[in-house]
Amino acid sequence: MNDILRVTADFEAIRAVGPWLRSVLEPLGPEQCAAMAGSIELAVHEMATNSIDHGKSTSIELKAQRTNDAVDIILTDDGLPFEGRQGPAPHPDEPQVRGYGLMIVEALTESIDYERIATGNRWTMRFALESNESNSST
Amino acid sequence: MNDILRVTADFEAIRAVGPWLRSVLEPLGPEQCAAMAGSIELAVHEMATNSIDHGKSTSIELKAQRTNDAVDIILTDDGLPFEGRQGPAPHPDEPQVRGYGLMIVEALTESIDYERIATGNRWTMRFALESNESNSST
Amino acid sequence: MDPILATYEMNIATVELTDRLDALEAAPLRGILDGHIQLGKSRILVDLSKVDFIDSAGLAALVKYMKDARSMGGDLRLVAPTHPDALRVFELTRFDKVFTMYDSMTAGLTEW
Amino acid sequence: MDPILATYEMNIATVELTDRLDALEAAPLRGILDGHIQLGKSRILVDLSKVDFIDSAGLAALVKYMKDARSMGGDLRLVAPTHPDALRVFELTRFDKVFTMYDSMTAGLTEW
Ligand SMILES: Nc1ncnc2c1ncn2[C@@H]1O[C@H](COP(=O)(O)OP(=O)(O)O)[C@@H](O)[C@H]1O
Ligand SMILES: Nc1ncnc2c1ncn2[C@@H]1O[C@H](COP(=O)(O)OP(=O)(O)O)[C@@H](O)[C@H]1O
Repeated sequence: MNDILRVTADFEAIRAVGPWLRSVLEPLGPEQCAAMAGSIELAVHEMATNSIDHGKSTSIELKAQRTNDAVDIILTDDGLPFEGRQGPAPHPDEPQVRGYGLMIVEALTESIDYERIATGNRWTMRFALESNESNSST
Repeated sequence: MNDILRVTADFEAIRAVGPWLRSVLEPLGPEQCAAMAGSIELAVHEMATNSIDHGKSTSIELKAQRTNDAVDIILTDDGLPFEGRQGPAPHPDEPQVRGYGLMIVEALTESIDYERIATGNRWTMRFALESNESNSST
Repeated sequence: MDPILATYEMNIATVELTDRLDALEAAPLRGILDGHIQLGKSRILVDLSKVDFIDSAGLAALVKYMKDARSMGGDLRLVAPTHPDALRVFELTRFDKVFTMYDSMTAGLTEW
Repeated sequence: MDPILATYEMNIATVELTDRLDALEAAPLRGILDGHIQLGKSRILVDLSKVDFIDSAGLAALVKYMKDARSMGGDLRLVAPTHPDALRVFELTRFDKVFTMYDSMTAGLTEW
């Protein structure tokens, strides 16, 4: 598992994330893939949406890496630097209209790492494997 | 019957046309009023809409005048001059999206007269009384 | 077929209007119809049975999206107005012959 | 009550979505919801049962018009997504507790 997806940064193009993820997760076996694909897609999709919306990026690259008990998805873009959350963080019991993207990503990832690089930004999202038994292949 | 309605030229304000017309037509008796009010409203409403849309008027005045066998509605506005229909006249069997206003007015009126005046435009629309029997009052 | 089921299986978008459909209400109606068309819904049933006045601006909005829907292989159809003042604009422009009109929402959804 | 009748008598606007509700589809959805709100329809039932993915932009559109509808004395309610990937965003943000959700369109229209 060492696949790369490179898409132009628009809402239409990032719809390729779901199908790409499912093909990338296939080696984990059907159960692991079914269990993880939906939440990974949502998290990666939210990050890609933020990269377009807030980072004004023009191109987004995704890379999948298998570690022992997790899958890392590394999103690299050519957007503006992330300078922390602007606007109020959501409080779960007070519905507000925006600002749920990062909260969703945090809830779905084991860890999330941000790095400003020369050409843009790099986000590393780690997703824990659901159970070790179904790791039928490498 | 010699009533005047003066409204600001916006789509909200011209909704007063219907109720005003019904009160103005009341002396003709309930049948005559019921028979005529709907079509007069549509015609006057189309002319008022054109005055707002195309004439860029700011104020519209309506006056009702009873003649022997007709009702005249005189619309006076402060808009741009009417320089004839711009755009294609509609052909009844070829649906197009705009351009039905004047066709509707012509179909509903016995005659329609246009005059450019110092302060704007004056349109005189004549509506035939539906039948003489129900002319119960003056 | 159950009318609610029909909207599902045939993917018919329904819009019910009340009161007036004039230049003022034509704007939000265009927003609604535009949204459905953009979402790929090319079968739209607009219920005019409770509308008591329609002008040429309201008619224009219906005609525009009827054309868009037909060009996508669908159609915009109507539940006919019951009020004569709302039907008049269709008769005068002969659009009563252009639109497919039904007597009720149920008829529209089941007979489409 | 007959569900079609319910939409009439209670003046409930219905919107049925399919496939995805993401940033791309949120725009036309906002057009539709905005149109209904402007037309004074403050009871809106959005059917998500056939939607298989919803993101925070889609959620945001639903929340905005839910607030508008409630401020007008109405509500925007949902037919719950059946697909787990569409339900997830509600669970993670706890909006599954904020929206009134029904199991089917018929249930929403008759039990509202
Ligand atoms: N990729 C990014 N680049 C720059 N700023 C970002 C990025 N992602 C998030 N942000 C900032 O963090 C805030 C919160 O993001 P998020 O939780 O996704 O909510 P929303 O996108 O609805 O505002 C954004 O409003 C923005 O200010
Ligand atoms: N009051 C007016 N002032 C100026 N131009 C007008 C006026 N009424 C009509 N017109 C012209 O006549 C054309 C046809 O009008 P109409 O039949 O009402 O259709 P529409 O308003 O849909 O274009 C308009 O497009 C406009 O060019």
